[in-house]
Order: sequence, then C-alpha cells, then structure tokens
Amino acid sequence: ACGNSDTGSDAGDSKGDGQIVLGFSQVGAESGWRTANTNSIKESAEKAGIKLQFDDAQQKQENQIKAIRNFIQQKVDVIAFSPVVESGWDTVLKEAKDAKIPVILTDRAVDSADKSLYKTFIGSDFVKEGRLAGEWLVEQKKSASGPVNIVELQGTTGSAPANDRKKGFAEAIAANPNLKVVASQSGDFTRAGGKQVMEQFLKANPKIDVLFAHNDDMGLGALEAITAAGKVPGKDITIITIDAVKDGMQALADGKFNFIAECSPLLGDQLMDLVKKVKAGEEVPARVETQETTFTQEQAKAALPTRKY
Amino acid sequence: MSTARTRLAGVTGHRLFWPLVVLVVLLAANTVYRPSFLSVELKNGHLYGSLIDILRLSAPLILVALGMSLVIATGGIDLSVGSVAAVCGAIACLYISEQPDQNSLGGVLTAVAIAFGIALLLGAWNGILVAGIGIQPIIATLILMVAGRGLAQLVTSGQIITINSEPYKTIGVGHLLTLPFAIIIALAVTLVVALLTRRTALGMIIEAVGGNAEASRLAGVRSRRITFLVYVVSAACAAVAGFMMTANVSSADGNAVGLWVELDAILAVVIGGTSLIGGRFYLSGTIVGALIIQTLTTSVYAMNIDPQTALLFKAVVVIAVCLIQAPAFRARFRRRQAPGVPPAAPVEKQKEQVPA
Amino acid sequence: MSQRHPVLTMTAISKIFPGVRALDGVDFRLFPGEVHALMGENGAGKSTLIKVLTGVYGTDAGTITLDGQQVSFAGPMQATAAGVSTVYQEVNLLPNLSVAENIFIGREPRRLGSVNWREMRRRAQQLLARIDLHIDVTELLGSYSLAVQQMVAIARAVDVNARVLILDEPTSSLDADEVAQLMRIMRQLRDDGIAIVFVTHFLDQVYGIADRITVLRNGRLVGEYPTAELPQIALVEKMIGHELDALERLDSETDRDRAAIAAGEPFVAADGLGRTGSVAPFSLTIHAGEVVGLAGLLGSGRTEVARLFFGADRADQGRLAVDGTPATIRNPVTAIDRGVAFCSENRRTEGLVGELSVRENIILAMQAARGWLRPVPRRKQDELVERYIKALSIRPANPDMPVRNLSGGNQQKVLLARWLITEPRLLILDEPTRGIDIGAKTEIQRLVAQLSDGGMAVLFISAELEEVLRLSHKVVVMRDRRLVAQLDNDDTLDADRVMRAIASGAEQEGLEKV
Amino acid sequence: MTTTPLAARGPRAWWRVPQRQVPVLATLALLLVMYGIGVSQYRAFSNIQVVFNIFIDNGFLLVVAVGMTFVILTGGIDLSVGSVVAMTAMVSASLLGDGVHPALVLLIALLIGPTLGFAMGCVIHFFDIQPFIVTLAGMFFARGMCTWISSTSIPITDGFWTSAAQERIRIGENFVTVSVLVALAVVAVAAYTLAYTRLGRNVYAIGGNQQSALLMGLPVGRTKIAVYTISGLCSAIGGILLSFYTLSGAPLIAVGMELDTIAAVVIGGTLLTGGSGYVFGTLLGVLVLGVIQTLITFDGSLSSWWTKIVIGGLLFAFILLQRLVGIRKK
Ligand SMILES: Nc1ncnc2c1ncn2[C@@H]1O[C@H](COP(=O)(O)OP(=O)(O)OP(=O)(O)O)[C@@H](O)[C@H]1O
Ligand SMILES: Nc1ncnc2c1ncn2[C@@H]1O[C@H](COP(=O)(O)OP(=O)(O)OP(=O)(O)O)[C@@H](O)[C@H]1O
Ligand SMILES: [Mg+2]
Ligand SMILES: [Mg+2]
Repeated sequence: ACGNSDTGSDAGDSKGDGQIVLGFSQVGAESGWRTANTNSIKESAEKAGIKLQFDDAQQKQENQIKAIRNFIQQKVDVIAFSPVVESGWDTVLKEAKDAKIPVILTDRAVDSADKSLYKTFIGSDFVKEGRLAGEWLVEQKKSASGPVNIVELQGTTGSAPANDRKKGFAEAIAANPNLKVVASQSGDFTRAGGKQVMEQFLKANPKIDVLFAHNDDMGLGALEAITAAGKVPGKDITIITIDAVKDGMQALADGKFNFIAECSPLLGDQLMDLVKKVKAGEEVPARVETQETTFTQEQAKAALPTRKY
Repeated sequence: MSTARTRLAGVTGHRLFWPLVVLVVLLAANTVYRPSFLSVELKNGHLYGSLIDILRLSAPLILVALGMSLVIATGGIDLSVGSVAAVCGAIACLYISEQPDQNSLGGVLTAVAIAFGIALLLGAWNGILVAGIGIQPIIATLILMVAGRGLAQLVTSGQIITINSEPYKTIGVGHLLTLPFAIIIALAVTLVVALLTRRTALGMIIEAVGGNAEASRLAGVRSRRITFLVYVVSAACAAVAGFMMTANVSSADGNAVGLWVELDAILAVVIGGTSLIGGRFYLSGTIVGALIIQTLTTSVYAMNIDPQTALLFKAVVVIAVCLIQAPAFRARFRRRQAPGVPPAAPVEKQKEQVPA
Repeated sequence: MSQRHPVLTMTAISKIFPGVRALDGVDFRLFPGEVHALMGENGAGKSTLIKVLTGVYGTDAGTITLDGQQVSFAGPMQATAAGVSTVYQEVNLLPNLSVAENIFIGREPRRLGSVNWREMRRRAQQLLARIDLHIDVTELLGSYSLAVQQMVAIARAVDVNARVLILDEPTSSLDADEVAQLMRIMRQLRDDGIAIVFVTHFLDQVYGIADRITVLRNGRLVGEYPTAELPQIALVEKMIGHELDALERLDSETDRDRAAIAAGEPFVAADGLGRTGSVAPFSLTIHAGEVVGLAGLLGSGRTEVARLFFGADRADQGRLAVDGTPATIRNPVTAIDRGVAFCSENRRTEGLVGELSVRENIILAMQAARGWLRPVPRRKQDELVERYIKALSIRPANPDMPVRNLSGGNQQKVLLARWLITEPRLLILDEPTRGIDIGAKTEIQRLVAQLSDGGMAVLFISAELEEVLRLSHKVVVMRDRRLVAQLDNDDTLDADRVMRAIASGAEQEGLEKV
Repeated sequence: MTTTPLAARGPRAWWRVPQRQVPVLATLALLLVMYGIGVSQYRAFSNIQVVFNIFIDNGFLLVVAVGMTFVILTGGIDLSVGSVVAMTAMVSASLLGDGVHPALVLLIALLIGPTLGFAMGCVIHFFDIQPFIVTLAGMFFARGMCTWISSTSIPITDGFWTSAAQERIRIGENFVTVSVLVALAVVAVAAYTLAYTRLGRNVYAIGGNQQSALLMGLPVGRTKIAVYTISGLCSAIGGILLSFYTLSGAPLIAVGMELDTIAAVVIGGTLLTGGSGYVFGTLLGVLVLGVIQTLITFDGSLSSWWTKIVIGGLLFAFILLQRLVGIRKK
C-alpha cells in the first residue's frame, strides 16, 4: 500500500485495514457435497469478515501446490486447503512455514511426518463414518441366522474417503461372521457409476441383502438399478450410505434408503473460528472434527425440512 | 472348394470382420465367467439382461461417436463432446426441475428443444473456430472442453440437479417394443446420419474435404461450410447423448456427465476403421467400435475386475483390436500365398531383345 | 560394347498390386556411361519398375544385381547408400524445409557432429548456380513453384556420388531452358561414367540424349533397343502396341476462322485484373470457341492468371465480365457457377483426392455444383465415368480404384475428366499434358480442338511451346508476372517469335503491345 | 541466355523476420502483454519470484512438452505422457519406500519411460497403427500400472529426493529449484538436437511429408521410433521432477496432463500436422498456461466453474490474438 493505491484487489493491499486474508485452495467441484463445502466456507468467511482468496484446483495436486505458492507470494495471513491426496506436501508447506504463514487442513489429512508444518486439521473422520454404518448394520442383523450378502459401492479408487470408509465398515461388520461382503467395486462416487455397477451386481449375485455405498450419489444411482431389476429398495435390499445430502435424505425419508452416516460439508464456521485463533496466535487443538450424526428413516423425516444442502 | 475359400477370404477380409470377432470374444469371455451373461428374460414387458444393458449404455457412446466420425472424416477432432453433453443435459434438467409439473410432456419437449438449440450454438462455435478462424481442431475444441465443463457446473450451480420426470426418464431408461428406448433413438439417429451421408452426396463430399481440402475447394466444394457443419452435427449428437446420460440417472451432474467420453468416442471411431487423418469414414465400424468399448466397460463390472486391472485390460484389448486389423501386422503372420490377381493376358508379341 | 558389364540388371521382375499386375517378368539392363530411356504409356509400369529397384516396393518375383552382386534394398536409404540415386515422379521433397536443406538432408555438412548451416547454404547456392537457378536457398521450398521444386530435386539427386542416377519424368514441369540445362548436366554425368535411367514422354528429349531405349507395355517388356536403330515412329508403335494411324497431325484441325471467333462478344473479359504481390494488372479477353495459349518461363505468373479467372485467388484490382455482364468471382464456387473450370497443374496437392476412387474424383466437381442434397444418380455416374475412362483411356479402367494408386499420367486424365463432365464454357487447363504419354497427349490436344470447335473457350497453359502454338488462336506471353504480349496465331507466328517475346518483352518485334 | 525471373528476389533484409518464426514471436509478444496485465492488476504479481514460481511449478510440464514437441513435429501424437509421468513417480516412490538406493531408483525410473516409448514407437512404425491409438493404449497401460503399484499415494522420505526437492538455488532475493535447471537443460538440449543434428532434421522431414522423406532415403522408421522414445524419456524425467515436486507418487496424479502438454505445444506455434515448430515456442506455450493459471489464483474470487470458463476464455483470447497477429504479419 505504498503509493501504488490504484492497484486492484490485491490481497496485500487490504492488510492495512486489519482484515484477515485467508487463502483457500479447494479440491474442485466434483460433487454436490464439495460445492456445499465451498459455499459454506465462502458464506462463513463473509460473515466473519475474513477476506477469502479462493482457488479451485480441479482435482489436481499440482494446481494446489501452485496455488499455495501464489498465496505465499500474495502474503495472505492464513492458508487453508483440502488436500487432493495425502502425500507430497512437505516442500510447499515448508515454504509456507518459512514465510511464517500458518496452514490449516480441511476435510482431508496429509501424511507429513513433520506435524509442525500445519497448525490443525478440521474435517470428518471417514473411518468413523464407515464404522457407524457398519455398526448400525450389525445391530440390525444381529438376529440373522443365515449369511447376509453385502455388496459395496466404493468411491474413487485410492481416495481417502473410499479407503477409510471401506476400512471402518469392514472393522465394524467383522463383529458378525454372518455378514459378508460378496462384491465390492468402485462406482467413482457418481450416480451413473453407481447404477452401472449395481446393475452388474444384481445380475451376478442372485441374493443381495445389503448395499453399502460410500456416498449418497452412488446409492441413488443404485436405486434405479434395483428398481429396474424388479426389487424394492429399502425392503428387499437394505441400503446404507454416507453423506446425507438432500437427495439422499429424501430417499431415506421415502423409505428407499435405510440408514445414512452424515458427513457434513458445513465446516465454514468452525474453520473461520480456527483462522481467527491461529492468526491471533492462540493455541488450537491438533484435530477438530466437524459436528456429524447419523440418520435413520424416522430421523430423516424429521430433519429434512430444515436441511441446508 | 476354391470358391469356398475365396468366400471365406471375402468374409475375413471384410472391414468389420475383426472388430466383430473381438466383440464376440469379449462376450464369450463374459459367458465363460458367468454363464447367465447372455441370458435375456422378459420382465414387466421389458427385455432384461446384461446384453440389453450393454445396448442401452452404449447408446450415448454410439451417438457421440457418430458425430465424431464425421468430424474425424474431415481431418478434425472434437474434444468438446463430453462437455457439450454435460451442458445440454444440465440445461434440460434445470428447465424441467423448474417446471411446476415435471411430468408434463410439453415441458420436457421444451426443455429438450432449448438444450438442443444451445448444442447447435456450441457446435457452431467450434465450427467457426475451426472453419472460420482456422484454429487447429484439437485446440479449438479444447477451449470448449474446458469452458464447457464450467458452463455445465454454472448451470447446475455445482450441485446435482435431480428431477422426477417420467417423460424425460424415458429417454434414458424407457422401453419401446420391449427394447430400451435409448438404443432405438441411437439407431434412429444412426439411420438418419447414414441416410444423410450415404444417400445424398454429403458423405462423399465430407470425405473429399477430409482427403484434400484444397483440392476440394478448387473442385467447387464449399469446404469451410462442410467443416462447419460437421462440428454442429457432432454437438447435436453429443446433446442427445447428454439427454440419455442424464435421463439414465434422472439427474444432471455437471462434473460427471460425459467425462472422458471423447476418448472413448475417438477410440470407437478408430476401432471401426476410420483413419484419424481424415478421408474415408465408416459408420457401421463406428457402431461396432462403440459396442466393443461398452462391452469392455460392462465386462469390467460384470467380471468384478478391480479398477486397477481394468485399465490394463482395456489397453490390451485396444491394442489387440488394432493389431489384428492392421494389414502390416497380418501380413507378417500370414504365410505367403499368391494374391488373387487377374491372370496375365496372353503375350501378344514375342519379347525383343537387342544385344547390348 | 558387348564385353562391358552392366552395372545393373533386373531379371524377370514381377510386381502385383491388389487387382493389378503392374510388372510381369520384366528384364532391364543398364550400362555405365549410358543414358537409358525407359519408355511406355501411362501405367505401363515405369515408375513401378523404378520403385521396385530402389526398394520402395518389394518384388513378387525376380532378381536385381548391382555390380554383379545380387541386391534387395529395403528402401531408398539403402539404395542411395549403394550408389543408386533417384528422382521419383512427382516432386517428392519437403515443402516445410528450406531449399538448402532439401538438397542436403540426410547428408548435411557437419562440423563437430552438428549440422553446419552456413556451409550447407553456401554449397546449396553453388550447386543451384551450376544449374542456373538463383533463388534464396533459405526460403521454404514450398513457397516456390513446382518447376523450381523439380530443379531442386534434380540438384539433390545429382549431387550425391552415385553410379546410377534415375530420373522419373524430371522434365515434365520444366520449360525449354531448364530442360536444356538438365540435358547438359546429364551429358556431363554420363561422360563421367554414371549410368542414367531417364523416363520421359518427350520423344525429342529421348532422341536428343538417350543411348538406348527400353519399352514397357502393360507391365511387360516389349524390348530393348539402341536409340539409333529405333526410328521415332517405330518407338511409338511399340509403346502403344499398334500401328500409328491414329496419330496424324492436328494442324488442319486448328485452322479455323479466327476473325469469326473474335467478332462476337467475348465470353470473359478481364480489365486491369490483378492481385498485389502476385500478378500485375492485365487485360485479356477470351471468346467462346477460342483457345488462348499462355506462354512464359516458369514462375512468370501463368498459373496466377489462371487462378484469378477461377477465383482460386481473389483479385484485388480490376474488373471481370462474363458474357458481357460484370461478374465478381470471389471463389471457385462462383466461378463454376458462371461456367468456368480449372484443371490445376499440381494434381497431387490441388487436384485429386487420393483416398477417393476414380469415380468419386471424376464426379466431384459436378456433384459440388449440384449441392450435396442432389446426388448424381448412380446410373448417370456409371455412364459418365465409363464414357470418360474410355475416351481418355484411363487405365486400369476400374472406376472404384483409389485414384492414389493410378499412375501419374492416368491421374492427370482423371482430373481432366472431372472438368469435362461439368461441360464448362471456359476451360482453364494448366499444364494438362504434363506427364501424359504421347498417345494420350494427342488425344487431349484433339479434345481441346474439338471442344473449342463446339464453342468452348479454353485458356491453355503449357510449357511446351509447340503445343501452345498448335492449339491456340491467340498466344499471350507472360514475363515477370506481367502480361507482356498478345500475339495472334497467324501464319507469321512461330516459336522463335514467341521465344523472343518471352525473352525480351514485346518491343523489338513491334508486336501488339499491351 | 536470359536469366530466369526467379533470380529477381534479392537477398533478404536483415530485419525481416523469417516467415517461420512469426507465430513464435507473436506468442512471445502476447505472453508479455498478458504478464503486463497481471502486473498492472495485482501488485504482488510483479515479484520476480512469481515468474520463478511459474518455472518451478511448470518445470515437469515443460520437460514433458519438449518430448511432445518431437512427436508432434513428426505429425504424431503421444497421449501416454501423463500416465507415464505418474508411473515414473509411482515407481520411484515405491522403490524408494522399499529402501532401494536412490541412484538405482533414478536409473530404473529413467529407463521405464523410454522403454515404453520405444515399444509404442515400434508398434506405430512396424504395424502402421495410428499413434493416437497406440499411445492411448500406452496411457491406459501406464495408468493401470500406477494403480497396480498402489492405489494410494506413497510419500517419499529419501534424503536425496528431499534435498533435490527442497534445495533452493538463490538468485538474489529469489530462488529457483533443481527442477527448473533440469527443465531448462532439457530445453537447451532439445533445441540443439532439433536444429543441429541429423535426428532433429529428420524429425522435421517426416513431419513435412513422410512419404517424401522415405523416398529421399531418410531413416523414417528409426526416427519415428526415436521420437516416441524421446517422448518417453522426457516423460520419465518429467515424472522424476514431479516426484521432486510433490515428494510422493500418487496413482491419479497428472491425469489429463497430455492435453495440457498438447495445448502448450500448439500454443507455442507448432503445427499438429507436423513439420513446423520450435522448442522455444513450446517453452512459451508452457509459460502461457502458467501465467493464465497464476492470474486466476491471484484473482481469488472465481468460483470453481468460473475458473474453468475463464481458463477457456483466456485460452480463446490468446489463440485468437495469436492468429490475428500471425495473419497481419503475413
Ligand atoms: N500402390 C499401388 N497400388 C495399386 N496399384 C498401383 C500402385 N502403384 C501403381 N499401381 C498400378 O501399377 C500400374 C503401373 O503404374 P506406374 O506408376 O508404374 O506407371 P508409369 O509407367 O509410371 O505411368 P506414368 O507414365 O503415367 O507415370 C498402374 O496400372 C497403376 O495403377
Ligand atoms: N523471382 C522469383 N523468385 C523466387 N520464386 C519465384 C519468383 N517468381 C516466382 N516465383 C515462384 O513461382 C511461383 C509463381 O509461378 P507460377 O506458378 O505463377 O508461374 P507459372 O508461369 O505458372 O510457372 P510454372 O511453369 O511453374 O507453372 C510462385 O509460387 C513463386 O513462389
Ligand atoms: Mg510414372
Ligand atoms: Mg504454373
């Protein structure tokens, strides 16, 4: 802000008035969940009076690293980002640290050995989500005498949510040897993928009792395949999903789904809190979990009218 | 016996022979894995079974690949088809979702018409860039490939628009005469394109432009107009494919609809025997190519192949199809035999040789 | 002479393409220090023989010995390495590289392993100077005319240390000067002991330089003769396979009433037509039934004039009237609409669509004019295509063969057929007889005379002055991209006068100055 | 005899830019304009480090694009580059994870890409199959190998790799990384190869007209196989640079990179039909993409979809101007 007053909306310029500048690099806009996440962050930033430098990485780690470098150049106050993948952040995080810019991870973790590279992590526990789904199933089927055949629609291969949800679910259902995953295949987190995979599951496995989908969208796609096969979703096949986006909640309320473990994208307010604290140099917990719950059909009916996304 | 052999040679020499063999092999492999793969039953008056799924799911790819064939025939390429499909699907779904009665046929038709109109505009945009401004097709369409995805998400505001419209759903999962409606649309469009190109002179003119644009121009062909036209047709085909993809799941996901379909379409076209250099194109080959690719995808799901191996599997099949089709490859593995040549005419005059 | 050993022998060579027996047991011998003419009609198999020799195609039967050793080249690279240097029919160079590089690529002068550009330029300039070609060797080859490219190709082939030099129709796009240059070089090389295979359709060139002649017909060897023992007439008879009665002279046919033709309204009249950087403004009229010949050295701008009439390039000055009414010819489509047809000189890049069949290439212009919605009915196609295949004796007479697989001369005929079926009112022929055998050439000349008798206007461009003189009613001379003289083709006009006009403009002779 | 009119053209004036270089110069001018716009809009843009960051962030892309330039110059295309980059990074990461010596890892990683490229080149040449298809299969293959090695990302903790990644080469106030130097070296070597070696000239020749090149006795097959091998090598180098950059190997990294690379090459003025273009142009093409992306990050107010639309729009504006400038000069 020295003599160069007509330079536009540069982040550096606004520092004079004490407004906090947050550089945020989002994974992309690959799903409705992600968009809700982005919107929540944008709204909360506005509410909290934080200036947001938003960048969309379009699902590419390279882009995120570039964005973080540029944030450093712009001398933002805090950097936050949802890492596309777990590994490979050390170099750029070191640069941020050298520039004395604190970093907050959102939604997904990184595997850096050096924990001092970031201040804190805020997001969901994917393993827990999988476990909650599994535990509910174990509870439901505890009286089942014969084998219960489960098919699993995985998320994008290798992605953290897919790996963790699969892991958590498997851990939970290990409690009952009757519960058996007979087929597990990636549906890429999309409805079309979910539908196409489910179609083949249905043809290959004459008896499917339970469907566990790693997100609502795949579950919704699978619904169509199940209906087309002449089965009744929610009755002939028990459907468990994760996320609780609006369409999923609707299906749950309609009795087509049986259970959803929530994975909330609405972490904007919590994030802005953290940003302020970090900026002020306050101590923050190393890990903040988003407030999440689970829904059964009845709970869904009750919650639906007030759902934000 | 020799006629039988020549007839056999005629069959194996046919352009479609090897692609069809590959298709059959793929189906056979599936049947070995799961004998019920080929079974088709009648459920609620619809045919039901993996084969039917393949047909239904290949419909959008067939459409996109048809348009792509024409573009490739002119020596171009259209990378934007996936994005165009996404934009059009999104617009149609958005319009329908805003209707008070989503099941009204009029509303759905209007939605489809609006989206189709947009597709024509997008195609015209590509056409102008390529034919009018002279930008290399791969870059010209790359622009819309990138920006189109953004447009689709802009339309859906980054959300998935879910609709509940029976008429629209019909496009993707409906049935007509027990067959999936989608495949009937694809066949109808194929028929129209085939008639337009092969019953009129359009096909030949497209091939002339692709073979040698300057020579065609000097022969009085309006090369630019033809080039422009194929991009519009390609976008139109992509739009219909977009309707099918979104109708299939009754929702529009600006990010996922038609993702990477351009690669599959190009693959289908090339497997079908059309050269990327331009010139001759073969619609029937394209359709077989599309069926091969969809069968491959379905096989991966049906045989529960994990996604890691799936890509390796695809690589192997693609190379195999292209190798056995390549004359150079076959020549190496065929024992030398006298090619069928008209017998030499009787020598008219004795050779004269004058000593050196 | 009989004790000498041939440097090259080819024995019982056969080559079969799908559906065509291009070579059938052909023998060929070549001695050091001779120019050996390889003669035959279009499609006789001359180019194929050469390509088999240099390994572009594999043989189906037969052996090749070079210097007494049996060889079988895997490709031109090996052939060149073994001392067989070739200029193939149709210029086969790289338009995207500079002239200098086209001459030296593959054997660039190098210094410390890296290409020495300066040296390459210098040597290229030197080499081209030897054949009297003074061009900027750093320019892209593609920016020069076909003739220049042909000369560059020859320069490239001549420069290597070869024992066998093969020239497949090197003179087809050259004018008299260049041909003379080439002959001079060939003699010099022959005297150095190099064996030269020379393919051409120009009999005078053969008799001017060849020591020996081998004749092919329909893929078979007819015979091998010392030039001195084979009179021209006999040669032609051997090539075409029957008596020469069909080839009587055309002179009488062009004796038509010039005044009568010129009396009427001109079909096209150009008034100050021109294009900056391409042709200086010129005025020219062509009447119905008139043949106007365009003469000039290579690069004199004849092709450019033709392209302006056809709208292939857009004129930026002057006016054009067709049938007495002003016409704006913006592009080929409007030109064709007004009845103009243009048979371009470079058939490979501007004429034919190689992938398409003979049939499709022939009907392309007609189809384009009708619009794609109204396809030419199959029956009509068959009839037209068959008629012209016969009339121009296109071989093989298979309408469904890709035109790319036709021999050079036959391709030219296909191009001509394309325009003839559109029944134009003005036919522009840019080097229509290039690479065409003597029988077909006469055929085309007769056709031109016939067409103009029938009222068609013809603009005829040819490097062969005699041909121009024989056919045209009026000869227009170009020089340095401007029209310098228009000469009525009366009894007083002969090649000498035209040459003088070409060389020095119109002044001296007091010719009709433009 | 009179001299032919062909002699008429005099020597070229020294200031006249050769036709062939017009597109590259147009690109350079436009790039500078674009950079100027960035500087005038965002103050931090004028930091030298921003420019260096563009090089740091696009070093691997540059190397891969150089390889692609060779392929495109012959009129071919190589779609496998993105996957080969990822595969190289994955192989390095997993071998390092297994405790293999970094020198050996480097060697192996540098061999895989060229081997695959060589194989693809052979199939393309000997069986005359279109490069698009062969390299697409190569792309599937390499990507499949990535996920086969591991379906999740593998971190790299090896000392050599980390120091190569984090070493900062100071230039005054600012710094570049090892990758930048490697990338620039690759550009220099490639430019030399194309301009001053027979291989390089043969590459142009094949792009001009493969048939003619064959008839002129040039080693067409060898050259074609060589360019795909070179492209494979560049992808391998790019893969290693990427593994420096991210210090990990991830199976889904560099997805769609082939399109970025092709775009960079074409924006740099190389014709997809082959035979015309320069490595320097490719460098400019990569910088153009880098500047576009930096502009967007600096803006920081675009939503995800507007980002894509704006990238498309800038690409369009750039290519349109490039054409207009190019035509004007002609
Ligand atoms: N690649 C090919 N495929 C099929 N047929 C071919 C091919 N090349 C040549 N032919 C055929 O072989 C025959 C001989 O052709 P060739 O080019 O040798 O004739 P030519 O004597 O050189 O004629 P011209 O004087 O017209 O150049 C022709 O009938 C031609 O159609
Ligand atoms: N002085 C010159 N220097 C270099 N190139 C020239 C010169 N004059 C003409 N040319 C080249 O020659 C071509 C123009 O020749 P054009 O084809 O009009 O002549 P033409 O009389 O038809 O010759 P041709 O006998 O080759 O058909 C141009 O493309 C140009 O590149
Ligand atoms: Mg020939
Ligand atoms: Mg000319």
